[in-house]
Amino acid sequence: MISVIRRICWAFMVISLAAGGRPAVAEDTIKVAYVDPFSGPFASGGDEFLKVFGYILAKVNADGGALGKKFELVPFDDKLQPAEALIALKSITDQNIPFVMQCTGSNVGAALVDGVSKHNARNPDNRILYLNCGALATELTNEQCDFWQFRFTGNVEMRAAAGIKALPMDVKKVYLLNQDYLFGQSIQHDTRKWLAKLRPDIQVVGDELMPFGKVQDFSPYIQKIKASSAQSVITGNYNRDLNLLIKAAVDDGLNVRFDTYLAHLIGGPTAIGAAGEHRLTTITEFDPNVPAELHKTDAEAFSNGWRANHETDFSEVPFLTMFQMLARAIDKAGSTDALQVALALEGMKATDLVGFPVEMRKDDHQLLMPYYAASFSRDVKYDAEKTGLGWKTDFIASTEDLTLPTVCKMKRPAS
Amino acid sequence: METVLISVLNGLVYGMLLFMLASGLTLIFSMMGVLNFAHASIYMLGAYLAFTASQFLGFFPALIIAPVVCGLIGAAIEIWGLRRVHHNGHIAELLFTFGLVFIIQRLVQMTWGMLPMAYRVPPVLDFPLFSLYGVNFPAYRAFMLLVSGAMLLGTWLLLKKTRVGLIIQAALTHPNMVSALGHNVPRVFTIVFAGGCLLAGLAGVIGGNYQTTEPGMADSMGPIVFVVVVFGGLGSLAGCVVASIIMGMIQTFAVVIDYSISDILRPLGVVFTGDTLFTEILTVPVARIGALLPFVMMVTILFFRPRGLLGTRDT
Amino acid sequence: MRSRWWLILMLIVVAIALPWCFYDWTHHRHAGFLISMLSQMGMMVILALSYNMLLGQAGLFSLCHATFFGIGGYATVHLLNAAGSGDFPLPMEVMPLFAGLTGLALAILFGSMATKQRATAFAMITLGIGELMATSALMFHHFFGGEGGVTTNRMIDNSLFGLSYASGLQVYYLILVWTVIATALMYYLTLTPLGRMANATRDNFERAQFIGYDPRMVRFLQFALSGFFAGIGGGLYAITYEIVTFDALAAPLSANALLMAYIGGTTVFGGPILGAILITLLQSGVSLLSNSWLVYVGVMFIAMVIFAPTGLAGIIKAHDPIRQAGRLGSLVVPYLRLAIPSLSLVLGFVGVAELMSFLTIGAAQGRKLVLFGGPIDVHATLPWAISAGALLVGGLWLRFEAAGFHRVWESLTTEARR
Amino acid sequence: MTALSLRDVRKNFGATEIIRGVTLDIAPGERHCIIGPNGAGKTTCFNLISGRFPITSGEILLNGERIDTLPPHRINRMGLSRSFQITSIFHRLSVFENLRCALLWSRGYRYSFWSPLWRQRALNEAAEGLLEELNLGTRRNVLAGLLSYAEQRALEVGMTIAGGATVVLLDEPTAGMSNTETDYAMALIRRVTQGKTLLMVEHDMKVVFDLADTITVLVYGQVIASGPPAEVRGSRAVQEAYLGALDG
Repeated sequence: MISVIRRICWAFMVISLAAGGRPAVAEDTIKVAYVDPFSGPFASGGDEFLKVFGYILAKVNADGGALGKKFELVPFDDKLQPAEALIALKSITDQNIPFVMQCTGSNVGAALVDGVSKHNARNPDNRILYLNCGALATELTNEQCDFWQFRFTGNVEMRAAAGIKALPMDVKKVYLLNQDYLFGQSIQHDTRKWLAKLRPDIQVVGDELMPFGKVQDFSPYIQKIKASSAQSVITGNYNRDLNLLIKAAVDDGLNVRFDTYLAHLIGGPTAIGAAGEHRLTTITEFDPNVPAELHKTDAEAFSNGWRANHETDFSEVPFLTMFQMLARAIDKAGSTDALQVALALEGMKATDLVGFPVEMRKDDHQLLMPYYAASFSRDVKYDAEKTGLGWKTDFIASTEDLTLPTVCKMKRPAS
Repeated sequence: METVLISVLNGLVYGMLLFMLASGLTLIFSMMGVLNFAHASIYMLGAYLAFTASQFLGFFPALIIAPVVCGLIGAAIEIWGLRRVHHNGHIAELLFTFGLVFIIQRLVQMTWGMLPMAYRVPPVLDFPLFSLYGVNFPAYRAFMLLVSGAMLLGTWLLLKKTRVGLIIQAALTHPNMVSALGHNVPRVFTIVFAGGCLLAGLAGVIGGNYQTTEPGMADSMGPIVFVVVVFGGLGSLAGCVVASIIMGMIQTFAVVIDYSISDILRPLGVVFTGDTLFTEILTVPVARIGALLPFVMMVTILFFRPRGLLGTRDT
Repeated sequence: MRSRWWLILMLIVVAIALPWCFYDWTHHRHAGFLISMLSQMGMMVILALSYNMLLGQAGLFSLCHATFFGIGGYATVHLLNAAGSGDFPLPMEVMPLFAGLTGLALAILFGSMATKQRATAFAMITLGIGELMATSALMFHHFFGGEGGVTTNRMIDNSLFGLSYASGLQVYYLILVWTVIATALMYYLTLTPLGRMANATRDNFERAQFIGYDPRMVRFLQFALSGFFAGIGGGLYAITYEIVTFDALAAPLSANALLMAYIGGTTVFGGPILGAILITLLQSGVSLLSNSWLVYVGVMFIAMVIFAPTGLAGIIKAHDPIRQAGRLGSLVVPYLRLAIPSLSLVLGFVGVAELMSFLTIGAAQGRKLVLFGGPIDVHATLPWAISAGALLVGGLWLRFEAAGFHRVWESLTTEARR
Repeated sequence: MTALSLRDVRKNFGATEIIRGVTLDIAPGERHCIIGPNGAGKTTCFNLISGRFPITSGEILLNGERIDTLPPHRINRMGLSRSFQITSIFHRLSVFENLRCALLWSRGYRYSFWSPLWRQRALNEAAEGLLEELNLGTRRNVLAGLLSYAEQRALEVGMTIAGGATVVLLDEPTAGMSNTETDYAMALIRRVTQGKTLLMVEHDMKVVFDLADTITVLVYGQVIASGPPAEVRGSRAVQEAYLGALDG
């Protein structure tokens, strides 16, 4: 009887070890787990970022990595499902990987913040840090903030503030259109808040939520925007929901500005194409034209290194800043213990690729960083995704502009 | 006033796009009883094939090639796959199409990559045909109406007026008798399935550049197509047309209606306060739930009339 | 009959002992991944069995089964928060029961609408219900928490046995207990008048009418009870992950329930248990190994649907007459002869699929294909030749062996029937 | 008071009239046979009586109560049960299960999902008794779908009378049977419908005249003759309907 159970155990052992993805005997590296969707309809998110991280790690490791060791990425597929991400988290902590990184989906982000803090509270000897590089919901570093989460991307409120600051003075009527889920609703809320604070002269003539990913034909929305005689549409839509909106606007001959937050996301320029000229703006963390306009030769070289063999553009400067700051924190802490690295990381000041000062604020673990408001136009040095049009920087919201108050009351671990 | 007229026109265009997709499924679903979940995937294939073909040969040759290729793919699926599964029952057929969805999606991701394709409306059709009260009506939408109208007429003529059509109609309800009369019913099934996929491919060619061509487009069109087919009624082409146009109109006009149930009740002195789930449901404007209305309508009609609007036999 | 009780007992013992087999002696802790996978299996067993109460027992093809699973989860999250803040003290062990009651309530509401019809009309109504619930869960914040979902903390230190439920192991054993209870209850249901009449209405609802039963009432009660058990599964989901988002009641989970029940085998009560274990392994285990796991899942369904429509349990059950005739031994050699070509077929297919996926997508991701030990150069012709060869040879050889196996099988079954 | 009576019952599908005003009265305990050429509307009559189809006009009374608006399961509970022309049984349940299901409602189990069937001794014994009576004891655990044609017909008759119905409708119980099987089936029917009202549709004239107390002849949806066998055998109208007009 025992032999039967023994054999079954061996079978499970093989599966769970293999499930770990990497044989345990790999050379001595600092492993960073990367949880994102790699299969199913949302696979394009994880797939694209994996290439970007490959390129970034090549530079960071070339600059000496941390503690003399190289960084190694261990991908886990969460299929954009919170439950799958938490199962992957268990596999990560089993292999004693000290860092977990996630860049797509606020629903998965919220699950990981909660999962990591509970895991650390219950397993003080095997703690892990959550590096949030893409879940943008403002709550994650406010009401739901946590000591073990470091967010290396601007939250929705920072982007809204940057967007409103970049609005030209002649815009007096705006129409808000967002997706009907957490991200879209927080953009709606923060955009109104900062419009009232910075631009009381602007009148919000329309405020609309549309079902996420379900609208096939946007012409009805275009009619409403036309009827409201708005000059600009402010929207947090991305991918399909943005491309169809702009296509419908062009088809119906509606010339109005589209001030968006995520039009620069991978695939956006290709899908919108010439339709976006003179009417589309976005809030991006970086763009190949930025170093060219600011004459930063090394940043331009780094960005061109990417463009040489990809049709997409490099715009993930915060990812590079994240690894650079992480490496410095590990060196300062002298180990990869989550608590030591966290203490070293919070409050750290650094300069990003372009040379602007950035800071990992101590009281909410939110990276304070600059944002660029850019418009889609022809007279740029580098076009986006070979569409002939690129992002021309109109306004730079500096780190000081975007240092916004936070309501985070973080529970700090005792030991 | 003008917004109503334009909305009607847009509703019609969107409705006819839904019809193009649903007509193929009506044939397959009612004829072979196959709940073909892979129908939207064939629609995606049609869009991708049209994109590739139009790069080398231009849009109009692609308009012919892509649907034909989809039809051949459909025939292959039926002969090597569905035919062997037919005797295991409808659920087995449905699971077969489930498996297909996963495979087609991965194949598309492998061959064309993950990013949206730059499949655009051909320049020759990319101009405003006319403008009504300052709102342009693009020529491409008129072209869509033309193609879907031709498709409706063609399918109707094929079914009602030709010999093959009569055999298909007969085999719809009495396959055994039709085979007793010497017709090769399995081949009829293949023709019908291939025809359904051809229609889906054609809808893909037209819909692909009207919307965006990306790996996720199959999932977004999947459920709404079933609603149209079932709401219109099984086995009835007329029902399918009427249902598509109704759904198109609903989606278009729901967005215009901005008030919610509580706004309607307010004049009657009923005001909702408090922060509960029910107040949230009652205060949600119709515009936000526009995409849900088709499902609400499907559930209600099936509850009272399982045959659907103009269905010929019980589902 | 006796052998069946032994099998069940052995299964429970294995389920209890399994976490300890993988105890990580160096770090003195359990393999977290294995425990969460086993917990997921427990929940999926309850979901699949409760789904089979509809599909297998009553012939009802539902497309919204995840709705009751999800609502059970949401109810439990809110109950845990209430219990945590003290204004509704409820011991942890009882939570799944309340989740079940919530599932029951919603199943009564939707059941009264859906079970008025049968067959395809019923399926389409449930498709509509499923889409409505999933989208409203995304939209309405109050109960569903929108896209971020609702989080909670299971350590409410209110337990009948003084457990803190901090460690995953305690949660796993809670799930195991509830899975055994739910499975036993569902099995018991099949031996009650309602259970028998559900089978009767599945086979022939008109004859059921002429022995005094209203088929609609039978369908409705069976639908409501299956909602109760799905709710229990949802409660366990909330306790395990401490967060419930709209994904817990969306269409992919309903599709999962269907696949687990069908692959496992709907004609045998225990079939869905097998299906749940296999699919969870595939989803949580294999998906970490390869990005094209969805292709393997898709191909497996197509193979099962064509060659084994009765599912895994159906195949096992087909062996009963031979086992009773004591001739099972003579099947071992034919199975071995089948195993080799099918193994080569599977490995060949995996090789081709991985090579193709790395040639097109993987290469761009800068990841190397690690297969059977060593890294493989995707552009070299050798790996392609080996994989394609294994696929072709395996396929032809299997076809040849299958014919031989079929002959042996026929002779054995006819002999057993005499 | 009649066990079952039809008063001017009419039924048309769309424009075509199938049943053109049938009036029939069946006394309690009477063995009544309906005969008539194919397409005369015999099975449609059965479907109307048993509530499978709604009637267009007229009345149907069971023990004096109107049943023409009730669904089949309510009619069955009032004591009327029927068999089908095409055998209608639960093919994926065992023979024993089929019979036990037929007994459930009359034994008051209704929709209970708590009472364990294996412990209901009285119910199981009743089912075993029925098995013996139908002489299907040897086929107890065989799936009903795997029985021979005659065995399936016998099982269906057993299920029809299992619920203790006072009025039993049998739709061509001996159709497609050999002589020996027919004799055996008729003996079974005679035995199990002792003291019950029997309404039967049958083509085999030997069976009809051997069993029936009264015979009704239905042609094109109308009753052309009804009475004891001898009277009906001699009636010219019946001969004309069956053999066609003899003399021009």
